[in-house]
Parts: sequence; C-alpha cells; structure tokens
Amino acid sequence: MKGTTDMDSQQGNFIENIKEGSLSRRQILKTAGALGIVGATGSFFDSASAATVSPEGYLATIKPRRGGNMTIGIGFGVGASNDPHVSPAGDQNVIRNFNVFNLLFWNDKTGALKPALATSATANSDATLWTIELRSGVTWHDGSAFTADDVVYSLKRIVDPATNALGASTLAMVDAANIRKIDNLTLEVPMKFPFSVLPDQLATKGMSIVKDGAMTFDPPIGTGAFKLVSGDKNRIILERNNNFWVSGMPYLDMVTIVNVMDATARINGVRTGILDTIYPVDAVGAASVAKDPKVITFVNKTRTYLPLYMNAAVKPFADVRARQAMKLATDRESMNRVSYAGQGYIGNDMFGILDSGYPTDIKQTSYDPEKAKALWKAAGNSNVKIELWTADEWPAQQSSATVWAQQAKKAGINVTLKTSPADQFDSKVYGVKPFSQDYWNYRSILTMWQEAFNPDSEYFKVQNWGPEKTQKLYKQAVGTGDPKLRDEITKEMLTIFHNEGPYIVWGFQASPDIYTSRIAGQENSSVRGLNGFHLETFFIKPL
Amino acid sequence: MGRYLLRRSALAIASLFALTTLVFVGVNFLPGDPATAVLGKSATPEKVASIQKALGLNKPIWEMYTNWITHALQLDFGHSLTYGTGAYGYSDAVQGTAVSELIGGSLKNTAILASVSMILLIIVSLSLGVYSAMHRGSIADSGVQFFGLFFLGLPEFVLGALIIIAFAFYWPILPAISLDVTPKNLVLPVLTLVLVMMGSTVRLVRVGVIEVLKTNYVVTARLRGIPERRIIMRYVIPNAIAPVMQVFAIATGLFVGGVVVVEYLFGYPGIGTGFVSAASGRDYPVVQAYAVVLGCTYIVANFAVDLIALLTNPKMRAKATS
Amino acid sequence: MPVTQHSATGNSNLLVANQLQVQGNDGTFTIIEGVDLVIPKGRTLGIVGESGSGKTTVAMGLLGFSREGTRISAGSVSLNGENILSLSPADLRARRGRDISYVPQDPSTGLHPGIRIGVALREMLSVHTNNVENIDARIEQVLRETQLPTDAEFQRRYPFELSGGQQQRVAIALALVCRPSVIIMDEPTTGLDVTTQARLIEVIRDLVRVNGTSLVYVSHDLGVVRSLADDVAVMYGGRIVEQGPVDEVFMNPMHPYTRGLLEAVPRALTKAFKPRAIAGDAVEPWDWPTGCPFAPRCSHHSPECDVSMPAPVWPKESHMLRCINFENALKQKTTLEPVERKNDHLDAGGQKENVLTINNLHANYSRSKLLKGKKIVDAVNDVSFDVEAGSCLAIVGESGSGKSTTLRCIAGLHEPRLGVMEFKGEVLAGRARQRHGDIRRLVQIVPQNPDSSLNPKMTVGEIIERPLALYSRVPKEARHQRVLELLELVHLRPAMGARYASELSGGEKQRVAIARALAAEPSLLLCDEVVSALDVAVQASILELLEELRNDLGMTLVFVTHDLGVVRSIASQVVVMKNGQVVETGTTKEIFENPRDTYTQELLGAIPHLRPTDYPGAPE
Amino acid sequence: MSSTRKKQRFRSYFSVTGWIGLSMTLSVLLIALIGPLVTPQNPDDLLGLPFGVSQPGALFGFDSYGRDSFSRFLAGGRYSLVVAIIGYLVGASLGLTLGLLAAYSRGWVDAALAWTSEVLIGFPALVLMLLLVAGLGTSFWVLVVALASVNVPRILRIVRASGREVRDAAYVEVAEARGEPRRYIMFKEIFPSVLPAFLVDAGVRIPASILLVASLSFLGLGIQPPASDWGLIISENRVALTVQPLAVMGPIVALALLMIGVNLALDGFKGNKSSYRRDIS
Repeated sequence: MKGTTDMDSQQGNFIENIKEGSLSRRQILKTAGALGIVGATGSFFDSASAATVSPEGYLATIKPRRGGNMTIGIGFGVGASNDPHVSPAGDQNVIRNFNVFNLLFWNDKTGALKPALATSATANSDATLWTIELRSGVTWHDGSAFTADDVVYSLKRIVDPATNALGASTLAMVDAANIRKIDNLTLEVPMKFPFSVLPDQLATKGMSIVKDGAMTFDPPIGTGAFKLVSGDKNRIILERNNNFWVSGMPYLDMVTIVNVMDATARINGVRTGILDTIYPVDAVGAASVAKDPKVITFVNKTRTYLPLYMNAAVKPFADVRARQAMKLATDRESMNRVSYAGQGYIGNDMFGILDSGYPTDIKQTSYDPEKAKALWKAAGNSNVKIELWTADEWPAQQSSATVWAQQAKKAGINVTLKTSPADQFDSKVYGVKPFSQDYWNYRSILTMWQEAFNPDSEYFKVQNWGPEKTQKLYKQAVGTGDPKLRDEITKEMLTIFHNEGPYIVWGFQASPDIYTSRIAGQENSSVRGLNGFHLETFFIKPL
Repeated sequence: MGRYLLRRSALAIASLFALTTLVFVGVNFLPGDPATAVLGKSATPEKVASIQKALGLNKPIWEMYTNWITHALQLDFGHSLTYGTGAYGYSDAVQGTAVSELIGGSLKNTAILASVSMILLIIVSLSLGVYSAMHRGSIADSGVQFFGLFFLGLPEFVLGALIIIAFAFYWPILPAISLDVTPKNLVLPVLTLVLVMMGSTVRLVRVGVIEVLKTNYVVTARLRGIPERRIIMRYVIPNAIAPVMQVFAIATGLFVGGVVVVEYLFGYPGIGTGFVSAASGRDYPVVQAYAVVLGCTYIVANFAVDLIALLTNPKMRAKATS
Repeated sequence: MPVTQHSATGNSNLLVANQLQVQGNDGTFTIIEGVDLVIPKGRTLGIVGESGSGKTTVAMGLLGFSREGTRISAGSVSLNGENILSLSPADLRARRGRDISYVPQDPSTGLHPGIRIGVALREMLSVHTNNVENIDARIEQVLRETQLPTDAEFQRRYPFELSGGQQQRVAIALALVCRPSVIIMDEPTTGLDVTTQARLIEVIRDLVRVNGTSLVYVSHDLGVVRSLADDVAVMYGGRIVEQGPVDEVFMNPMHPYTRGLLEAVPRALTKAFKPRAIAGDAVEPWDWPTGCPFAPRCSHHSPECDVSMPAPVWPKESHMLRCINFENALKQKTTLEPVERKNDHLDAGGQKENVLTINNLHANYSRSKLLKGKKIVDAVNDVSFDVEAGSCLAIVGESGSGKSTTLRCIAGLHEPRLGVMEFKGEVLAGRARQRHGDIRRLVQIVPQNPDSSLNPKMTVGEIIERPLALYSRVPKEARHQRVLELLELVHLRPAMGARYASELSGGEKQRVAIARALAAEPSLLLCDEVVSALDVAVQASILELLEELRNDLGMTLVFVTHDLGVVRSIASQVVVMKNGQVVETGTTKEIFENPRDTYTQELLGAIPHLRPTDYPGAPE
Repeated sequence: MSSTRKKQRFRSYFSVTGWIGLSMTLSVLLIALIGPLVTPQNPDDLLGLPFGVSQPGALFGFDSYGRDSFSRFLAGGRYSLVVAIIGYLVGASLGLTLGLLAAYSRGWVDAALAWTSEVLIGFPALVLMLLLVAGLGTSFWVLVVALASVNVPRILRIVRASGREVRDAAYVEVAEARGEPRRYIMFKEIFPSVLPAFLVDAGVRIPASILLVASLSFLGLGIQPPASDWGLIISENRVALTVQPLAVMGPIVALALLMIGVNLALDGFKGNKSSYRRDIS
C-alpha cells in the first residue's frame, strides 16, 4: 500500500522530512485502518451483521484531554531488564522500552515508516553511506539534550558483541567502527555493502536510542513519552514525560502495567473495571466478552503472522512437492475462523501483506485435499508420519496448529500434533523440530528476508531455505535506490517464496483489543494491538 | 524443656538442610540446559557460555553446592538470570537483581494471604468442627457435613472461578482480581482457599473432637457434674487441639499448592505466581529460592505444631523437661 | 414395689432404682433390663458379674447417664425420694458430683491429663458449692482422708505424675470432695497390684464407715466385693439374677450362675479344691435369648427356662433370685476335686532333670532415640532358677517385677545383657532368629492378651497351620488334618477353623493361641499371664486345659502371673520376683504354707479372699 | 456367631449415603473409562462456532474451538484417570514396601525412612510436580513418575503409622519367637492389618491424584492439547463460564461427584454398625 512509497518520492532522499507535530491525532484519524470498532452490542463472531462505528465517527465527538491513569493487564513474560538492547521479548519489556525509549524511525498504525528521533535518513548513490539528521529540541528524561553522540553510542553499543544485544544481527550490514558524528544533530553510518533500506532496520524493536555512555538502566533514561517510576516483576509504573517531543502528548498522567498471568483473570479484570485494557486478547477471550455491554471491543487486522515452517533440509520437506502438498492441505478459512474469528487477512504463503512490494496478482491457494493427497503421494510420502509441534506461547498458536492438523489429516497427511510446554518451545522445538510454528511481527519484506532467508541470517537454520536465485535478487533489491524496481524485485522473490518456500502462511493476525468504556484514543493498528503500543495516544474519556 | 527445644530445633534444621540439598540436587540435575532455556530463540554459543559462567555451571558440582549452600545460609540466593539490568549474564560488570530482593515483596504478599487464610481456616474449622461434633446428628451437623463435602468436591480452580462469577459479576461487590494487597482484594482469594480447605479440615476437627468426647475423662467429667460449657472449654478443646493442629500442619502442604493456584486465578502478586513464572522461565536461582521458602513453610508449620502440642500437653512437657 | 426387706424402711433408702432399662438408641438391643436396686444410707452394695453383664451400665444409669448410642429407656432412679431421671439436664448435672458421685474404672484415663490435681478438686467445689471460704481446708481434709499428701507441691502435680494407686485415690477424692451421700465406684481397683489394691480397699472401707456414705461398688472380683460390701447383686445378661446380703448370697448361693462363679474362683489360701469353669460363653446384648440369658450355659436348664425371663423369687426375706429351677439345682450336690499335682510327688521321687536353667540373667530396656540419648532401665537383675522337666513353674510378682521380661528373654524376644540360659544343655541365643531350628520349635510362647495374640486378618485354621508349615514337621497334605486334631486337643469345634479371631470369645482365642503353640510340638511352653484378661468363669477352663496338656503331652510350663490364686491352682514350683530380683523360690506348697520372705507374706496377705465357708459343696 | 449377624454386618458395610457415594464414584469412573468409546462426535472435529450454544446433536454446545463439548467431556476422563491410577500404583507399591520395612525395622532404618519421607512431604505436592514436569516435560511416564514421587512418602507414612500399631502386637512377637523370616512378618503378619488404612488412603489418594493431574493441566503443565482432558477442558473454556457454561460443566460436575462420592463411600464404610456396637459393649 502506501507507507514507504510516500517517503521514497523525493529523488535522492529516501526519506521525506517530516515537520514538527505532523504526527497529530487528526492525521492518524484520517489514515485509520480498514476495520472499524465493533460496537458494544455486536458480537465478535457475528460482526458482519453488527453495526460497526467508523473510528472518525466514534472519536470525532470526543476531545482528548490530559490526566488520568490507565491500567494495562499483561501476562508478564520471562524476565525484565530496563536495558532496551538486551531486554527479553516479553510484552511488558517491549511496551516499557517502546514508551520509555525511542527509535530513530517507527511504524505508524498503518505500518508506514515515520521518522521519530531522526528527521531524515539519506543514502549516497550506491547506498553505502547513510546520513541521518536528528530531531532538534529533544531532551532526555533527566533534562539533558539529545545529540548525535547518543545515537553514535547506541548504534555502536548494539553492534558491539560484548553487549550481546538482541538486535546485533539486524545491523549486520553496518560498518559500526566507522560511524561518525558530523555535528550535534547529524551522523554518518557507513555500510559494509550497498544497503538501501536501513531505516526499515532501524525501526525494529531492538534499535532503541539510549543516552551516551549509559551502562546501567536503573532508572532508565530515555526520550520516550513516559518515564519509568518503578518497575518490578509484577508492576510497572510509567508517568508522563512533560517534555515529550510530540507536542500535546501523551495525555495520560500515568500508566500502570500489571502482571496478571492468567488470561481469564485478565478478562475478568476488564469486565469488572479493575483493568482498563489488557494485552494480548485472543479470539476465545474476545468471544467471551462479546455480549458484555461494559466492554468495548476493537479488532486490529494486523500484519503479524504465525506461519507453519518446514525445515527444507529435512525429509520429507526437502521435496518441493511435499511443501506444496502441505500448503494445499491447509484450510485457511477454518484456521482464520477459529484463531482469528474470521477477521484476519487470509494468507497466501507470503509475508508483507499491504506492503507495496507484495504481489497481489498471485492466485490465492485454497484448500484442496485431493490435489494435496496426489502431490504428497507423488513425493513418495504416502506412509510418512509427520509431527507438528506447537505450544501455548503465542496467541492463536495452539488453536491454529490444532485446526491445521485436523484439516491435513483429511488430505491424507499423517500428522500428529505435539504440544510442548510454552516455556520450552523456544529451546526445544523452535528450529529443532522440522515442522513447527514461527511468529513474526510486522517488519518490511526485505528486513524479514534479511533475518530469515539469507544463509547468514540469524534464523536461517530454522527452515534452511534460500535458493541462490533469491539470494541474488535480495542483493539487487537492497542495492537499488529505485523503490519501484525494488518492489518489482521483492514481488519476484515472494512469488518464488509462494511456490517453493518453507512457510505455510495461512493468515495474518486479527488482534482484538478490549477496553473499559472510560478509555478513549483507541485506533486500529495494522502493526499490533493496543495502538501498536503507542500509549501516548490514549486518554480518559471526559465524564 | 530447653533441651527438648534444642533437640527439636536441631531436627528442624537438619530437615531444612536436607530440603535445601534436595532442592539443589533437584534443580541442578533436571535435564535441560538452563542457559539455552533462559535465552530461548536468541541463544548463541557466546551467550550460552556467559550464562553458564554466571551460574557457575562450569565448576564441579560439589563446589557449586557448597557455594550455594553457604550463601543460602546467609539468605543470599544469588542473582536472577532474567531480572535486572545485568540479567542474562550479558555483562560481567552487572548482575541480575538479587533473588532475595526479587522475592521479598511477593513473599510478604503471600505470607499475608496465607496467614489470613490459615487463621480464618483454623477459626472456622475449629468452631464448625466443635459445634458439629457436639451436636452430632442434628440438622446443623448434617448441614456442616454436607457443605464440607460439597466444597471438598470442588478444586481451587473451579471454586475460584465460580466465586468470581458470583461475587464479581452477578453480585458485583468484590473485585474479580487482586492486583495488590488490600482487605477488599483479599476477600475472594481467602474465601476460595478457606472453603476449599475447609471441606477436609472441618471433618477432621469434628472427628478429633468426637474422639475426645468419647474419652473416659470427658464421660467422667460429665458424671462429676461439670457444666457442659466448661467441659468443652477445659476438657475437650485443649485435648483436641494437638491432634487438630497436626491436621493443619499436614494441610499446609496442600495449602501451599492451593495458594499457587489461587494466586494464579486472582492475579495475586505472590510467590505462587512468581514460582510458576520463574519455573517456566528457568530462572534457576529464583526457583531454588522459592522451593526452599515453600519447603520451609512446612517445616516451620510442623515445628510450630510440635510447640503447641508441647505447651498444651503437660505430659509431653514433663517428658521434655526430664 | 418392695424389692428387698430394706426397701420397706422408706426414708433410710437413699438410692432406689426401679425397673431400670437401657437400650441402644435404635431400640434393636437391650443392655440392661428390669434392674431393681435399693441402697440404704450407709450401706455398701456390691455389683458383680462377668464383663458384658451390664454392671457398668447399671452404675452409670444410677447417675442418670447412658453412654453414647444408648439411652435409659424405662424405669426410674430416685435419690432421696426424687426421681433424677425426670430432672432437667441442669438439675441433674447439679446433683452429680454433689449428691451422688462417680469413680471411674481406669483412673489413668478418667482424669483429665492436663489439669493439676489441686485445680481439679477446686473445680469440683467451685462448680458444686457456693461456699468459697473453706475450699483449701476441705481439699486438705479430703486428701488426708484418702491418705494422699496434702502439700501444695502435690496439689500442683498432673495425674501422669502419680502412681496408679495415687491416681485412683485422687479419683476417689474428687468423688468425695463435695461430701455426696452416695458414691458409685466402677471397678476402682482393677489393674492395680494386689498390695496397692489392699491398701486402697482399706481407705474405701474407712471412708464409708467414717462418713456414713452409701456406696455402690462394681467389680468382677468376688473377693473384693466379699470383703467390702454389705449387700451384693449378681448380674448376668443385663439382669440381676441374684441379690441379697453379702453373707447370705456368698454362703448360700442359690442361682446356678452365682454358684458357678464361686466355683470358678481360684483360691490362693486353700488347696481344698480346683476352680471349675462355667461352660460356654457370656451372652452379648444383641444375642439375648427370649428366656433366661443363662439358660444356654446352665446345667439345670429346662424347656420353661427359654420361655421368658424368670420372675424374681424370695426364698428368704432379703434374698432375691430369678431362676425357676433353683430348688432342683440346690438338691444336686456339686463335687469338686482337690488340687493335686503330679510334680508334688516328683519332689519326693528325686529324679530331677532340668529342662531349663537360668543363670545370673540380667536384662534392661535401653531406649535410644535419635538425638535423645540412651536411657537404661534395669528390668531383670541377676535372676537364676531351674525348671524341671514336666513341671509347671510359676513366676509371680507385681507389675514392674521383671517377670514378663524374664519370660521374653527365654522366648528369644528380648536380648539379655548378661547371663546364661540353657535349654536341654544347649545355650540359648538371645534372639529367636539366631537359635537353632529345633530349639526354636521346642520353645513356644502363649502371649498375654487374647485380643492381640491372634492375627485378626487370618482364620484360626491359617494361624494354627503356620507353625506346621514353618517347621515342616507335617507333610502339606496332612496339615489340614493336623489342624483339626489340634482344635480338638484344645476343645474347639472343627468349624472354628474357618473363623476369624474377632468372631471368638476371649477364652476361645486363648485356646487357639495354645493350639498354635502346640502345633510346633514344643517341650517348653511359656505362658505370659494367659488368663489375666479373662473372666473368672473362663479362666478356670483355660487352667484346666493347660493342666491337661501338661499331663498328657509331658510338656514343661513356665507360667507368668500376678494372681496367686492362679499360681496355687496350677504351679508346682514358684519363683517370686520383686523389682527385677528373685526374692524367693520354692515348691507351691512351701511358698503358700510357709512363706519365708516378707514380701511373699505381704503378697499373700493382700489378697482379697473369699471365706472358706463361701464354697458350697466344698469338701472339708 | 449367627448367620443373621453376618448378613447384618454385610449390609452395614456401607450406610445408605455410603452406597450413594459408591455409586457416584463408580458412575464417574464408568464415564471416564467407556466415555471415549461412545462419543457422538469426533471430539477433535471442528463442528460449530467457538462457544456456540447447545443445539440438536451438540448437547453441551461447542467449546473454544467449536468442537462438540459433550464428546470432549466423554473423551476427557480416561487419560488423567489412567495416569493417576498408574502413578498411584507405582507410588503405592514402593511406599507400601518401604512403609512396612520402616514399621517392622525400628532403629535407624525406621528413623531414616521416616525422616526422609517427612522431608519429602515438606515439598507441597503441586510444587514437586511442577518442578519435575518443568524439568522432564509432560509425557505420560513423567506424569506417572511425578505422581508416584508425590505419593511414595505419603503412603510410606500412613503404612508406617498403622504398621507400628501392629508391630508390637502379640501375634507379631509370637511369629518372631517362632523365628519367622522378616519377609513373612512384614507381608503376612503386618500387611493385612495395614490394608484397611492403606485402602482408605487409596480411596482418597486416587481421586486426589486425578485432581492433581487436572490442576497441572489447568496450569498448562499437565496433559497437553489437543488431547481432551477434564482439567484442560476446564482451563480452556472457563473464560466463557458466563457465556457457554455447558462447555465446562461436564468435567466440573464429574470431578466434584468423584471427590464427594469417594468421601461419602469412605464415611459410609467407616460407619460400620458392628464396630459401633463393639464400642458400646
């Protein structure tokens, strides 16, 4: 769709300068997501018939105001560290880091790349040197000024092996030793090889900008909309950063994030008004509150996806016909219905839906048990037994796997569903078992490719698929400064991926949010629920 | 009596020692590498090595043990692998949050939940148990028996859910989840725990009291014309108390399990929640500390019960003194 | 309705029970029925009977009390002319302990373990009297009366810190402290040593005489009742079968049951005749026949006996009994054989052969518990004696004398610390398991308590068969036959083989235990208080059996007992023990007729005995 | 002993409530055992809307995935029942042997066993199981071993306690005096008397084991989806207790009936009339 193309329009400038305050609420409202709020009376499951209210209509009547406290219930994942570069992946960490620290670029609710601490990033003609201009007038939570030194320090720290940062491989193309400050608000980032989509990389979650020299983060000093007041393993308290660089925001005085491990307890919390909202909500949870008039339900049609991966280096998945049979044995509608209440985008074994480089003209693969059976047989797998490993780690993970196994059996694939305890999935299943599940939040097509499908990618070993022709295409894509050409190349790559790839991408996550009626400022985000974690946009409804 | 106390304490300490050893051995010999478990999807050989170093896994087991136990004796259970800036052993300079600091708050919360429930449980089971033993066969007795049985049949996770529906949805007077420790927030978790445990304890108290009522000295006291009230207060309860306390001590084991489930159900910020998440996150130092704390509860409860028995039974007291 | 002569004198009758009946709550069984009792002021009534005869139920019924699961279903109890059964619970409670008091059977369980003696006495006074002033004086007085120490230190003691005799005196003091006009005592001396019992009986007798208190004294021990009571009621199957002044009833018993009881009592002070058992077992409440409960065991049984419970008759003015055939029965003269033992003659014959020799035996109990240190209690201290082949040696002594420990050493259940035991010339190892197979077989033990001597989960047949299998003396096929033979040997019906211990009476259990020992074909049979837990009527039959087996099978018996009467009726040789040491040994004749040691003399003097004239049909 | 009395005793083996309890217990066990064979629908098939309500052919409506709740209920009892029973049996055989050994041995063997079991009991059952399952995964045998290790020390304690009462009984001494081997005394003389206490304990412990497995499933660490299991069914569907209660009611009621039934049966068993009469006389 739109997104990056807007920014790519200026010649030589990959990124459009964004004026101060351009990220206003009004603009957000204009570009609101495709799907509206499900009214309080409508059921999550028969929303087709329910009256949906357009976000403009809903929000236009309410003026945002300052003040108030919002309590968010989250099942705290494992561990917590205020160091944004090493913080584990648990939602509580991501939300805290995202709101205490800032990235240079971030995705808005449509997925469009927007400048945050940077105002622009400009590459030279062969995309080997990037010049990043920084926003002026930004201050750290301790009152000191934000400068290029902070960014230089942060990027070097991320890449430094001693830090053990989670995002190190995301910046593998950066020649970190030679990152250089030009002036207080400008720096130069040299590349190891031509790389034209650096801003996309910089918008991923591990790229938080920390203060120059920061080693310990108790308390964390960031530039984000909120300051950390306190945080332990059960409760995180954030308060408004009055000097936040987006004027007028945030609205809330305080945000309390509490640990409620049990999903049912979280939902009970919203239904009884103890929690204002929770994250995440799955289809089952949303269904259980569908008729509750005290709860507002939002459905975010996101670009997050939960593919089933096949390790292409392992029998029977080494045979492309086997992989195709598996894709044909997938009843995407059923999986979408059970896991996403029928509200997610149906997947066509490719990622990057809604991006400009996504091929929309490829025929949708649909459930064809007969053809699947024939292909599976042709690949010589009639008597092969396979195991599908799942866990209850991610929303919809278990339900989608359960449905898949049921449907695949009907297509003659002898599959057994195996469930691992959630906490052992990462270590004992993911990348170990040849057929299991993966979870990817939104990132651009090329960033995704860089993380998983080049032989030197961090997660390549999980599926071991990456034919030479796609590797060549990838090099071309990141080497070109022409966005149109780049889109053409990614379309070609994804077509190959669709035909031969190791992923069964059966759908994109419809992520419901539920709120108590006092909360306003909700938006539909195609990135993730809870306004894509942009807590600065929430406010308390005036009485 | 002093010598008896000394002996009993020695036994308790020995039990504690055995328990800690067991915890250490149990946690360290469980299959699965804590380093990869902690790091999950992002494990690299370097990160694994640094975690192993932080945990001291590269040292011989006996050295790990002596190290751990000497620190544990000083209530130092090491540092968390998953909490704090230096968690995950990413840096040599900083370590994760101290385990004692990490579990301190939740321990207090659980102590409140558990002791309020236990005290209430003791009061309720004693009064209902004594009453129904004294009025055997009456309608009230049958009622107590029936309700005891009814609650016996409902596990915590069912009863808790039903209680939430009753008192937070249909009759919304109490919070459905208990995010912090206030009297109002304690009501439903405590109610759940007490009702679930009551099923068995009331019955056991009743049986215990009936045993005492059958004793020769109670019959004799009646025949000496001692008033009924006095018989209950002076003859029945003091003699029923020791065996009944034994019941409660044994119930602590069950009780701790119940606390874990109830905390989970109500989102209560206690060690139950902490234990489950630390176990699932393989934060071994934290798991060890929790296991020691939970085990201690039982040892301490038994110790307390023996003390009560000692104080209420002059015969034992005399033996202990001699 | 006049019951006895005394009842006519109105006022002087303090306590009168009229047609008292106690039933199970569901009404399916009756524990006592038609009980008429009169206790005049200052007199003592003894109630005697076997266990299960309902005497304790009567005693409690006199206080308007019935045990859990039972209720007083008919009759009245009047105290000073007032029917206490119609009183409100509170009024009844106020009478108990103040006007009529109770002394329980077992003082060690009848006293609250956690209340100090002084406190308990004070409690009685504060509950029952308003007079607060003289409490201390009254407590001191009652302690003196019961010959207990009066000092404050004693009053601060707990019951467990007292000896058995002291505990019972405290129980009596509690019953006495409010100066009731009637005291009910339920077997207050059972379980006490003879010497202690003798002293306690003195105390009771003095108290009753000095205070003019009426006393109901329940006991199974005819000797005790004989020495203490003015009147006696004999109970059987929940009814009073004979009643009258004690002299009259004991010297002139008319009911076949009373006569049977008197014949069954083993006597220490005369060798005139052997005790004789009453055939059959005592009847239990739910097995009551419609007629006379004693009829099934009665040798004068006639068809009319089974029709209904015989009505009371008064052959003499004050002598009541319930039997329709008593006149016929009285005509039949009983013949009793005198005590006579083979071994008495062996002494003279001089062909001595010792089966067992005990030399300088020392044994102790060391209790070592984790972290508790060792505690050594001397139980047997330098004991030596010989047992002649074919004889019966009795070891007598009071509790704690070491008599049972000595026996357990011989049986290989307790390892002696020092000393040598020789059996047929071979040294006996301390533990049975270390002993040579044949020695293990030849020495067998019959334990004390019939209730725990048989495995309740095995049938009688299995129990008796086990030694046959263990020692492999009998081929497998023949074992069943052998079990039947052994049952016959101990006078049990073959059908008993299929029963479980819980279905047997005490006497039957003891017979099975003996049969089990006999199955090993032992030459030495160790009997540990084998009759002490049995009713007197059954006791005699077991003694008869042992005597018979010894004569027929040529076994040697070592018999441990505290009952001198039993000793006299069975033993040829006696070892008297005290505090772990032997104080005197000798033939039965020597010990009983010419005791040399003062302790032996004391023991003999302490026995509450029947009088020579108490034996109907006794040969002079 | 008359035959009428025997009959009376037989009839009074269980009181009326005891019989009710027994039949409750047996019917739950029956459902659990034959349930999987008689499910009207395939319990894994997606047949309706998630949390769809009751309709013809779907008596209890649909569960969180749209599967037939009734069929899943029928299919959901067997596995945890089998796990619980095998886990119990493994634990019981070990606990019984060690308990008898402790009861008979006295001395240091007894002290060591008693003390070890006390220490092990110090670990709350659920916590011990969580630890083991966290380390070893959730396969059938891990659950069995975890349950067994929970049960061993507890059974040992009960067997030891009631064995000690028998240990000093005269008939055991007589057997010792006869020179009987240890094995004979433990298993032939002592064990039969321990049996009633052991069985009463079994009656409580087997349902408790079932409940423990259910609690574990509830916490997500026991039997894993998509298996149908009562604990899991409750865990998966309790969120909709207000919307589609029928999805969870089957297992809830079954577990409750099982626990109540077992307790009623045991109470009824203890209230045996002949022993009551023995008390009186």
